[in-house]
Amino acid sequence: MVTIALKAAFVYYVVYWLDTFILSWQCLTRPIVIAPLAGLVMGDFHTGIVMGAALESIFMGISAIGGAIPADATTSSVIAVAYTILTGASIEEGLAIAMPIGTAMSSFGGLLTPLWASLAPFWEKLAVEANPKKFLIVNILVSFFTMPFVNAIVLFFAVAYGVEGLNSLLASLPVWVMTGLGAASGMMLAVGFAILTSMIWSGDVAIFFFVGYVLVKYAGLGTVPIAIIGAAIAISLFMSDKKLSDLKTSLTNTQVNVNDDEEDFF
Amino acid sequence: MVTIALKAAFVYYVVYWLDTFILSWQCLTRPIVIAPLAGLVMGDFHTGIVMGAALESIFMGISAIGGAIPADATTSSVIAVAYTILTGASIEEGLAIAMPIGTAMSSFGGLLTPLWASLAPFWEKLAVEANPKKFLIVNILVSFFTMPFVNAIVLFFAVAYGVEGLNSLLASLPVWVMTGLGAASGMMLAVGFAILTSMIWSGDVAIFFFVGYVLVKYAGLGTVPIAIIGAAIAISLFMSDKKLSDLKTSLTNTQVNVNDDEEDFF
Amino acid sequence: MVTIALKAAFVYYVVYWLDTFILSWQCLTRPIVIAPLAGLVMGDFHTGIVMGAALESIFMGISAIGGAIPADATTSSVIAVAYTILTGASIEEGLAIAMPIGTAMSSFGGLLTPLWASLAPFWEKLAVEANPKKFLIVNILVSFFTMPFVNAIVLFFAVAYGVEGLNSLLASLPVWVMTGLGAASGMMLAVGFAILTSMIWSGDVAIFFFVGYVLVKYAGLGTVPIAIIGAAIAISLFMSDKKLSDLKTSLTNTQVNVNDDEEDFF
Amino acid sequence: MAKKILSQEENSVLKSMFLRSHTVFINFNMVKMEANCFTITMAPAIESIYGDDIEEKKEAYLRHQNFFNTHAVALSFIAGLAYAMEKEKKETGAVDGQTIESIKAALMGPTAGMFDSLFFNCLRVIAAGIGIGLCADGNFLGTIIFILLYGVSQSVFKYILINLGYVYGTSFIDMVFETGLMTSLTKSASVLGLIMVGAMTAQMVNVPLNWTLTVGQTSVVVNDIINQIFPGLLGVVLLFTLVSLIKKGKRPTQLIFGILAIAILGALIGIF
Amino acid sequence: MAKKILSQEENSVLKSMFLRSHTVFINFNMVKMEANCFTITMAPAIESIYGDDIEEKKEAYLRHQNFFNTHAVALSFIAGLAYAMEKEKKETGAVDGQTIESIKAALMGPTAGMFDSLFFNCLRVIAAGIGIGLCADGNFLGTIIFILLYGVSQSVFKYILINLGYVYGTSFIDMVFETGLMTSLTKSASVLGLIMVGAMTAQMVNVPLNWTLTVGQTSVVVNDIINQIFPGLLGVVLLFTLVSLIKKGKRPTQLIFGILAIAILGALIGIF
Amino acid sequence: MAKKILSQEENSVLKSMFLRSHTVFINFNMVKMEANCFTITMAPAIESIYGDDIEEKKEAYLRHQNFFNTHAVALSFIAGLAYAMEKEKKETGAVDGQTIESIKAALMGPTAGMFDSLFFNCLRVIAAGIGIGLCADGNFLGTIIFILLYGVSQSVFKYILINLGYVYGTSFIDMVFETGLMTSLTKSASVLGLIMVGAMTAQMVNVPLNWTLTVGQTSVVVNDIINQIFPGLLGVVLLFTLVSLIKKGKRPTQLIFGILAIAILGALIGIF
Ligand SMILES: OC[C@H]1O[C@H](O)[C@@H](O)[C@@H](O)[C@@H]1O
Ligand SMILES: OC[C@H]1O[C@H](O)[C@@H](O)[C@@H](O)[C@@H]1O
Ligand SMILES: OC[C@H]1O[C@H](O)[C@@H](O)[C@@H](O)[C@@H]1O
Repeated sequence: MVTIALKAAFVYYVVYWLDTFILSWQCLTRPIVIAPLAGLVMGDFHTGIVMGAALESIFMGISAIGGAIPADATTSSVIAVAYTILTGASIEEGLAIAMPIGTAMSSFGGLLTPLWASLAPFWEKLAVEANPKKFLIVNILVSFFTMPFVNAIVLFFAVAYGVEGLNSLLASLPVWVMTGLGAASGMMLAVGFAILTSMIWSGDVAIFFFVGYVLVKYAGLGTVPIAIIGAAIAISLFMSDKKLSDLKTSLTNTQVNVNDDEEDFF
Repeated sequence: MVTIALKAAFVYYVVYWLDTFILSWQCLTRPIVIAPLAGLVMGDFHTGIVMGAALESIFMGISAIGGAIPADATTSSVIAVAYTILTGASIEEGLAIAMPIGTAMSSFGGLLTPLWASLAPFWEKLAVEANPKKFLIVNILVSFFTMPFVNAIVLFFAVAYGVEGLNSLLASLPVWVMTGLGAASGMMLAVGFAILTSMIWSGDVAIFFFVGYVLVKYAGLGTVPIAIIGAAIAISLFMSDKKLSDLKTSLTNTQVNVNDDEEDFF
Repeated sequence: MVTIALKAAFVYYVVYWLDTFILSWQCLTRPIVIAPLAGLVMGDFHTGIVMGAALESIFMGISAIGGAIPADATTSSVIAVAYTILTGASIEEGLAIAMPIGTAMSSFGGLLTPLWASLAPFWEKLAVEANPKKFLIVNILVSFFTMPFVNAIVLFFAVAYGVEGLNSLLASLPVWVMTGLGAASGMMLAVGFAILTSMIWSGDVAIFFFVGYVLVKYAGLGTVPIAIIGAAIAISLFMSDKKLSDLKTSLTNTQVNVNDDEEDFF
Repeated sequence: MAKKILSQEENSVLKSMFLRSHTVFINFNMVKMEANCFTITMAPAIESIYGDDIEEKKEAYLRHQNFFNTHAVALSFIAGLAYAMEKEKKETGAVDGQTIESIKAALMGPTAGMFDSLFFNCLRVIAAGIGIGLCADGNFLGTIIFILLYGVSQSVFKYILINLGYVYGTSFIDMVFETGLMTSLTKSASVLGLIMVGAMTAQMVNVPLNWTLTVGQTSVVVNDIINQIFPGLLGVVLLFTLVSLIKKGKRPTQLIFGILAIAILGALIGIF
Repeated sequence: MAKKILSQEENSVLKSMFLRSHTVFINFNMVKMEANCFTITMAPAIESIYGDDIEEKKEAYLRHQNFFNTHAVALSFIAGLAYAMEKEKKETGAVDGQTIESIKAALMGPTAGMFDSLFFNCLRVIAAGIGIGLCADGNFLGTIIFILLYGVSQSVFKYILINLGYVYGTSFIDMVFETGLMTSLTKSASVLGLIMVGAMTAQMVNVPLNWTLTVGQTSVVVNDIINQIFPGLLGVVLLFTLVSLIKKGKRPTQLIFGILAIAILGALIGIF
Repeated sequence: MAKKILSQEENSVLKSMFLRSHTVFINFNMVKMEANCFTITMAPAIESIYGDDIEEKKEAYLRHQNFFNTHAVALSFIAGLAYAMEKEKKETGAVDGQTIESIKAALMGPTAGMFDSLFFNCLRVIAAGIGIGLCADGNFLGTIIFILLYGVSQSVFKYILINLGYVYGTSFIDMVFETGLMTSLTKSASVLGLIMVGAMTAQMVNVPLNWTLTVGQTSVVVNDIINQIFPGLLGVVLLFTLVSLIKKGKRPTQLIFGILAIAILGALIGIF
């Protein structure tokens, strides 16, 4: 049991970590890739492949756009495969536990969100050192111990000591801690936008911040139409300035010519 | 009965009239203020206070924003208190009649709307006399005989001769008079806007009237987002003019310099 | 039977064709006009008039705005009258068949849509010849053989050989032909817009095409509010250019004056 | 835009305006709504600014007799601003009447929305909640607390905002004047004003035509047809008819009684 | 913009145009819709203006063979306006072809909406209502009244509006020309025209892809995916493909038959 | 805007950037999201451009440590563009840091929407569909095909787009510079950037106040009242509080821990 748990945690950890560096995002961590690999490592390749097909179907529709992930497809795939191989349960039984585990894992992941967020200033400091090699290396080193690491540990315990353990762990935290962490994540986004705003803000165009704002909140538009309308505004302003600068150029030239003429005249 | 009715009318009249001059709007006329006072005058302060609490709860949600008042909280509070004290009915019975009376009173108030509206030109004439003292005094004098006065009379009869009297009074008017008066109020608003429009209208920006119009009628926006979008437009136009005037200034200065140079040259 | 069918086809043909040239569109072809005329020609004026009233009521609500016609009121009116006169059926029975026939006829008309569309280049070529007399005459000649002609033939067969014939004719075409023709009509519209676009397109204002586009697709506005908003934009741009040109004029004049002064000076 | 130190006269004008600004609903009517209060509130400012210039005073009074409507507390802010603008108009000629109109028109709608929810829907409900608790036990303190929390605090905000409007307005106008862009400001203010008047017309003006045309066997709801052409078309037509009548010199009296007559006549013949 | 007194030639051109403008639906098709009628209506104007200048005439005819669609009565107004603009183009060079295009494009959509509801949905329904009442009793007068109320009155409006379009158009263009702002007008008209073409493309162009991609055990409705990227993306792509083909000199014939072929082929292989 | 022939150095920088751009999710967090990847991706460009100028390098690194979020493939395009802009900034001074910021901010939202549906919702689903079919039969080829169709092809697109962003960006900026309109470009880019930041703030920032004020017998949901005044007002207030703290020199660390503390404290006393 512990061996299988170790193997499960290991394959999860390696694949998830690799996904950050090669190919492109959310490719290796999809059930259809990781489940076969987990099966291979745990000694039942065939079960891994077949479960990979089923798990991919289950998690295909659950999209992870814009930073929010409703259920963690990767951990639950590994656990489901491990469970099936471990208990000799049928594939169907294995699949049945995938979704509840995925949801639990993803809400556990949500718990840690403020932790990673709190690293933001550290990264900024590091970046400003203007030492790109160091920045890259520290990023890689830290990436060893973030999400995949924490998840791998949880995954190990989950496989070794059962799903109940996981649930009771979450339940042992006071409710207000979880609520507070949840509230923090929506507010922390404002820090990034605030830095951005403070860089491009200027009094005479400030109102446009609110134009974008009300187009979302009152007119219910999304970013694509707003970008188009915004581009039209920006282009119009630019073109109007261009006309002004053309006029300036032409008038200045005229003046010079006037002077030239006068000089010729004398 | 008639004494109580007189007292009720009196307390209503004084408090409503005062509300126009001190503190701020719709404070003294709220049930929680007027009901205790009515109780006090009619000799049962405690009943007034307790009914004030209940009446305030009933009328709290009925808002009077934008000039339309669905039910008249003030008159019905006074009538309800008077009725309870008068008939020795239970407070519950007193409360039961409050809402129907409030609705009747407010539809009666609506009847008179065009009458007050028809005074508008009189006020304008008076204002143009540029005699502020006279304007203030006439306003105060007229305010003696408007809404609170009329309502006080109705209230007197309602308490003295019952609610049925009020209803039959309303019913005795031909329907088309009420309909016509109702129709007039929506149209009279156009007079105020027309004066406003004729003052700020000018051909080259006229289209913006319709921009505001369609943003309400077709895009379903309210005044806040429209004000923000409008401000963005106004600021952009202003800034573009500013650039033009800056250019003009800079070019004029250059010219002057050119001339200066030439003068130096000779 | 064949005589009546001929007469029906004839009256339909003449009236529909005339409608293209006199009075105004969709006047003579309305049931209330064509049904009495059909009755007259087929020998039962009264039935024609009465059925005209009923048919007009039926088809009144079916609007034909923007180029799409859900049911063909004209053909079905003629057929319904012919059927009633021919079979001695009651007026009610005659009316009963009007709507299904109208729908069939209009979907048959839809079939031919791409055919007429394919003539577009021919017309363009003809127009560019700059021979207006020829253009008019060819138009008239072709109009003899388009919609009303085809419909008259169908109408003839429908009356002569029954509605089943019409249905089976449509059914005999492979489904994909009808689907393809249907698909083509929505796409062919793009040709007209493309010509228009290529004429008024220019890089610096191109974005406004998409402004119009998103106001329809995302903000759900119709052409009226968009035209008003667009007019506001166009007027603002124009006014800003006007200010620029005024400035230019005033500056140029100043310069001339400066020179004039100088010349005076010498 | 440095904070201005107010002169004694300015202070006393503002104080008097503050007191007068309580009469928000004095002779309130559907044509001009809060115009009477606005005139009364502006009187000390107008008198102090225009002194003996009777013509300018008349114009100013007429200006502030126009349709006005917003929340009672917001009215004070706008009045403070209007004071600043009138002063600028007289002293530097930098602002004209149209700008003042436009800015007033632009501010009504949004401030109404914000202040109504802030004071009427929020502060009032809280104050009443506390008061009700006490009154239900027969304790008159509930009433007193309600008056303090709601009425008195609204008065305090009025006082703060009328000063804020004046100071902020003055410094804004100074800035514009220094850059010599007053005409541009007027035009821009007109644009914003017109947008808001258009929006308010769309929201508030209503010609409740209720006329079903029945000819033969069919009936047409005329208003539906008209609104299909352009929603609220009748209201727009009414407005511009009135505008053109005003430009032709018709007095508001005539317009109002005309409307009243038409409305009642219309109701009599059954089209309203 | 003073009212112009029309010369005899102008009057006779307008009269001829009025008569011709009745052919709204002559050889109507989905590509150009009412273009043939517009060409026919413009012919007297073009002949009168350009006389023997065959090149300019060709251009003008081509211009008025473009896609056109609005209500029959509104068409007359726009034709009157186009006459005024063509005249200005020839006589003063103040207007160019693109401006004429843009203004036509800008006016189609809104006039269609307004006139459709005014005439087709309102006047027609009223006229039919009256007519039906009489016809139901077997009285042919119902038909005649319908023709008078609906058909004849539309004709009358066409007559009035074609003149209005011409007179109003001329003075507007004169004004612009005097101030030497023609390029600006062209650009502004293009902006409005493009907005309207964009809007009409969004409303009318439709690529009815009906293709479900089934691979393995999943199936994807391709059109849904595409519309998620940008609603109506295929229509936009089609439009700009056509625009670039036109710029490369492809003739409309080729485009139309290309589309027809693709549509039928697509239907055959099951993607439409 | 002619196509530029890239120098060898440019090519090698772009190649290195391409490889680094795969780390989209490295140390991803809710404050800066993909900023670390963006910094890592920009490093070769920054090093190549600014060489020994340590101050400018610091600024550049800080600039590309800002909040960033879009789809993995779109990130490459924006990085290519940012490379072009940084180069222009150094070589000609034509672009400044604020312009770069604004353009990045303006591009995030729309590219996220488009690329998410293109790659994540479309290509991925198709690739998975094919893979599932094979895997269901126990065939590992399904997995390999999925990786090729989805992962590898995304990489290929990243490669193409990073180059496209660089080439297109350079020539655009050259054009602007020649006409001497850089300030105008900056201002226009700021306008677009601010609109997008406003839009994204509206969509994403959320202060989940969950506070019901119960006084006496009534209870008020505070957040409802606040949103009535201006929807999402608390988020806007939070944002501008942060902006002013940043302008006062507060470090992001402090802001983040401050928010964390307030959130947990708030949850403890029950207002979240
Ligand atoms: O929406 C843009 C982007 O947001 C986050 O970064 C993630 O959810 C990505 O998957 C997504 O592409
Ligand atoms: O909505 C603004 C304003 O409108 C009217 O004047 C009244 O209903 C006020 O109570 C309200 O504050
Ligand atoms: O909508 C404008 C116009 O479109 C098409 O040309 C036809 O349906 C007409 O009946 C209609 O008036």
